[in-house]
Amino acid sequence: MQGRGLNIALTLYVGLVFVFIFSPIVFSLIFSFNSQRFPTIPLGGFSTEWYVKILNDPDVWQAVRNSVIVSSSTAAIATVLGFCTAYSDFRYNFRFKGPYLALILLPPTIPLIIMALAMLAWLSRLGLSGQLWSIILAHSVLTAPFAMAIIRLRLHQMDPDLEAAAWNLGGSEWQAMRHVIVPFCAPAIVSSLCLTAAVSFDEFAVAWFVSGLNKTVPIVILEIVQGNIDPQVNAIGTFVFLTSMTLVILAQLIFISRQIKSHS
Amino acid sequence: MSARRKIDFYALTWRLPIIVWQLVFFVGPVLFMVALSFFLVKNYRMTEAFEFVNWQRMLTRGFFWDSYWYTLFIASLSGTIAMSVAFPAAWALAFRASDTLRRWAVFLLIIPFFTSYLVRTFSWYVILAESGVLNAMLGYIGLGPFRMLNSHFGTVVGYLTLTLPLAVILQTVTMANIDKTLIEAARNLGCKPLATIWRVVLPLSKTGFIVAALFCFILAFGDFVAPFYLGGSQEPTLPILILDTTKSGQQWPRAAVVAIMMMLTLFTVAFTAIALAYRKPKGVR
Amino acid sequence: MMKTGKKAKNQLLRRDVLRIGGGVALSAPFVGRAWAQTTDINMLAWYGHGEPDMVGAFEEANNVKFVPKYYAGGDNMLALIAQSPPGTYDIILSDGEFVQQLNAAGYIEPLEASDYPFDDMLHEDFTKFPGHWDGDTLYSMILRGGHLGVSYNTTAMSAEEASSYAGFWKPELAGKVGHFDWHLPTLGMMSLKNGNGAGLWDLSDDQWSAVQETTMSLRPQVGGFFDYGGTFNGLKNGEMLAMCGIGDWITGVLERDGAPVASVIPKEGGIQFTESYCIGKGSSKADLVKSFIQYMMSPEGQVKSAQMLAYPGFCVTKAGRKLLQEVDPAEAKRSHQIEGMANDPIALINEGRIHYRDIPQQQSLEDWNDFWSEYKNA
Amino acid sequence: MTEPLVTFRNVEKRFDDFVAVRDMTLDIHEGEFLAIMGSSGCGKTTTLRMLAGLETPTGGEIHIAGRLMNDVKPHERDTPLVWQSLALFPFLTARENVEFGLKMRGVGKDERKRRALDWLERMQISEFAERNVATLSGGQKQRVALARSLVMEPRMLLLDEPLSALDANLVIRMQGVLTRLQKELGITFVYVTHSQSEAFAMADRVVIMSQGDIAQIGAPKDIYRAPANRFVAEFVGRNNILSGKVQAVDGDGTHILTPQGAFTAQTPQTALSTGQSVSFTVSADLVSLSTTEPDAVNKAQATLISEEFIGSVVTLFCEGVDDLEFKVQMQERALMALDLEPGAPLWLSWETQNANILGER
Repeated sequence: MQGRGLNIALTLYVGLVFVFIFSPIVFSLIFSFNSQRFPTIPLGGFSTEWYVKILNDPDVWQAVRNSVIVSSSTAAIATVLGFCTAYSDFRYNFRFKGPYLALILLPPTIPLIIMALAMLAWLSRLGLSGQLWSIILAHSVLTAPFAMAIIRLRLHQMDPDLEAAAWNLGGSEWQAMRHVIVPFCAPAIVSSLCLTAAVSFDEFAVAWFVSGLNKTVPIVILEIVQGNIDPQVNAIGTFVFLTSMTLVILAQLIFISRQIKSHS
Repeated sequence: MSARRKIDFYALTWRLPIIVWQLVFFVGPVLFMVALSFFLVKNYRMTEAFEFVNWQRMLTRGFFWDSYWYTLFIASLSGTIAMSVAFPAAWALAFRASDTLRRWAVFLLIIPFFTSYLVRTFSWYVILAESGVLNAMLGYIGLGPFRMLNSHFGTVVGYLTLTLPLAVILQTVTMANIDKTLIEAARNLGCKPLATIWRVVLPLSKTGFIVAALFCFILAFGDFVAPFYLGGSQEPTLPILILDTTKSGQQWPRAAVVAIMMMLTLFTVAFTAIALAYRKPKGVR
Repeated sequence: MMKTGKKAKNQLLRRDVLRIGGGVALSAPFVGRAWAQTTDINMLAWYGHGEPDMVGAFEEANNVKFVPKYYAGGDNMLALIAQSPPGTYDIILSDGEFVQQLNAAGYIEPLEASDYPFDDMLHEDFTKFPGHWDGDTLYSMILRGGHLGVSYNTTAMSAEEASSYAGFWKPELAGKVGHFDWHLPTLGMMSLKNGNGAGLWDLSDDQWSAVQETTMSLRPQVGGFFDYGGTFNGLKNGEMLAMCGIGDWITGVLERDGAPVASVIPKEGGIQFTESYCIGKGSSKADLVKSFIQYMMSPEGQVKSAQMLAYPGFCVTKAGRKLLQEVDPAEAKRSHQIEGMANDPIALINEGRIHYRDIPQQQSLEDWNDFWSEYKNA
Repeated sequence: MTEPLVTFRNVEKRFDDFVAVRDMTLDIHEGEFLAIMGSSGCGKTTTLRMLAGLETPTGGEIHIAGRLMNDVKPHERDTPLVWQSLALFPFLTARENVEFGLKMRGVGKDERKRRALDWLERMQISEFAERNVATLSGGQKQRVALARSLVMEPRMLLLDEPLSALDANLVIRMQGVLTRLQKELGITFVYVTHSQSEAFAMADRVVIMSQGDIAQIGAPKDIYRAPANRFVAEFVGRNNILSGKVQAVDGDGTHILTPQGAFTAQTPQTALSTGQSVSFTVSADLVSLSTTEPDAVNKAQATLISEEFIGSVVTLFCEGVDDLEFKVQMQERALMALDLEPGAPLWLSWETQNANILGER
């Protein structure tokens, strides 16, 4: 049979797809240690110049601080909003449930550039633009659907009797929420916090429009790309990538260790 | 009974906040943008008005429609490419790979979402440049240099950076969830491998595939980074037109016109796609 | 406003960074940029003007911090001001031709002429620059200028070919001509190519149609439309072999980096961009901004401006030019800021080969902009 | 007699235009083991959920211990339920699961732990107390679920098909555990099931429901021997049902002419008139079988179709006149003695006292 040949071909093909997906990430890492200001082939010497440069730039630090504030606040708000909607959808049937769900699920289908335009116009009309929390407001709208999806999936895995069982054992609705629904959704809540934080951390279009003079990390990247292009972009990119991957892996590890503990 | 009429505060607690939040920060901005499209700009200042002049001006311009059709074309093209390129890989991961391998592959494919899209785009810029990495490599085997930046090719590569991982993930997950016995049954009934894909795998994964294609289209349709930095704004797409319009002299109302046209298009595409995705096969009531 | 807790943290971070970076960090150019400032000065400017090489020393000396917002293009600048509450920007770096509009819209404060070295200008035009004065009231202080012409890769074009805008149409450059993505400089150049000379901005409808036609005929040559960074990279990596709408302000930086690029003022004439400082209306830090402008107009400031990392511009004061020749003769030579040297920018102005950039006189800026969109789509 | 613990008075539950429970009137007594039985969708689970307060009746009244319960919230009741899915909290250990109800009721930490461990001990699973419930076997989970409900020391325990997920062996074991517990604790069990064997094996009284109505209430033996109507007769199974017209009623019983022959059945309490259509049942284990024509009042001819063995008991499926199916249950030993071949002609017979006329429905 041609099975073996097919397998080799498929393996190669999958490899190529992964090469395409990962080459920009890998090259960014390489360029970040390359001494040339405009990276070309052959590569220049090894250099940590760009890292030194960003680590010594107070604007970058300020941007990191802003980004951390924005993404953690966004994650918190979006996860709360997503949780509320996911729970309402799980628990209740009510009139206008369709529009209700559309209200939270639609934002990702609207291009960021349009959201950016609309947000800035609207927020500046309300006098809410140009602040750090303008970004937080906008990002929470954009990321809440992701939180909703993750938590809804988790609730879908839940035995629907579980909540009723808590009432049946004398827990009020609030107690059931606190002692059953929330603990059950805990993994999804943490995933949602991580994912929404990551999305917010990388979002630049809306942030750039509504932020006024406050810069987040992607805005700094955008400004370097638009302006004095140099491999600081790669250095920041690598830095951000390592940070967010560490967070994700850490979250995973916490879960695995908890799981092991509860199984022992 | 009166008990049914009582307000359920518990239920409202979970329902109301999001309604209020999304009305104020999502529906508000979108509706305001619609209103904005009727405003006027005088001396770089917006004034409230209800005039159709922005609509008239944009919709009668050749450059708007050029951009419109180009954006529609290039986004559909890149969506088609992403879906086609992803398919063999997703098929291999879904049917040939072990569960562990598949899980790892999906995990790896999620990684790009945690890297900055701008940084990846910039990286492509360096890779694809005439004196860049790829052309240098091709040079060693006596090919090139090829012109890859500032072209449709560059734009599509940028779009794929955004959409390909998503397409592979969604396709893999969709196909991995197909009941394997159905495929074995088809093979058992004498269906050839390729015919099995066409007659069994694709129909069974229709919904997942349409959703994946829709996402690829939406992402490409609304992205301004790839066509700007990798496509050199050659034939500016609608997002670039929006940026250009806002940049030049506070012409927000006209940018709003472009944005609304984009949204209408997206809604049309999305509703059609979803209707297709969830359309029941013939013979099922 | 920063609180003390934040400040302490900053210092802690800095210590850590220094320890991590070690000796390399100490020698890095940006060390010493103030970490814990108390006063923010919001600046609206073209890219680079709020960077440490320009404002770092002033920040340190005056315990302030510049918070820059960068724009590209005068209409973009006006839009940004219009959508921000009054008093948002303390200092605005404007293109010369847009000062009038800033003033008309009431976005800027008047200046006191005696605060600035008007008796030391290299050219009399700079003392009474168009639009900078309203009657006897000064509204904007000219900082620097630069000339736009044909920018090209010296391996792909000879100086001869570059001496006319017609060089852009060279067949070998097909797909290799880039545009700086702003309509004003490019359309001005096309107007010059059409022989409109000093009347380049004052076009009758026929002349305007002719300019559009000329521009459109360049379209097949065009390989892309770029912002600052894209223009930069395009020329550097050979993606673009000639660039329309720019000048030494881009090629100068690349030249310093050793790239084979140059800019010349072609025989049809060149365009001058002029950058001037204004104080934002309602700024609460007008005094600080005034001393910053004074600092930038001092010889030291003028030298900093000429050496600006992002893009160079020539000095407008005699003392500035003199100091530049003393402290950085190489840059003075590279940018021809030496009396008697060929292409001395001041000499070029005197020869009448330079036209100050302006906005269209008979058409609206919108018309030009719409044509630009059309052109990009063609 | 003492006041019933639970009374349903004309209770109705509708979901939009679907009536799940219709005009139900039922008493449940203190200390009894009541099984509610029926096929899926008959309203048995809805009845149980109304008892637990998880559904609100749309009509009628439910009283528990004399108190009107219609609008009392689930958590304000003392009606712990053992769920079909068990509904154990997967993120808690066995002990924490058992403690849950006590915690909700504000019982102190030490007290909670002591009582939980007590019950785990009693259910013989104390060794798994600190294990996550997800790692326990089906039977162990079952015991945790029981302990979780019983630790509340309720007057009444509700059980919703608790054994449906267990394999046959375990079901028999757990049946023993449940009946013993109920006797020991002396509390009321309300047990919902679709399984006749579970209901009949454990319950003091059985309620059979069909399409929202109660079809019959009675002790298992009464229901088995004297199904009140055709539905119950069919549902209980292993009943032969014959239909015909009343010819006469006299001291011997009611004489009925069917296509399979003329038979005599016990005269019911309700009056029957001549010519009326009726059906009667004969339980399969009360039918005798012979190869020659027996000397009996009620006899019918049939052919053997197939045999089904369950342990030492055999069910024979036979076909009578008009394709009527007869079921005959007998000891395997007795069957061996007859030495039958499929297709063999047979005679079936039964006593008049074992033929019960069915009520209408």
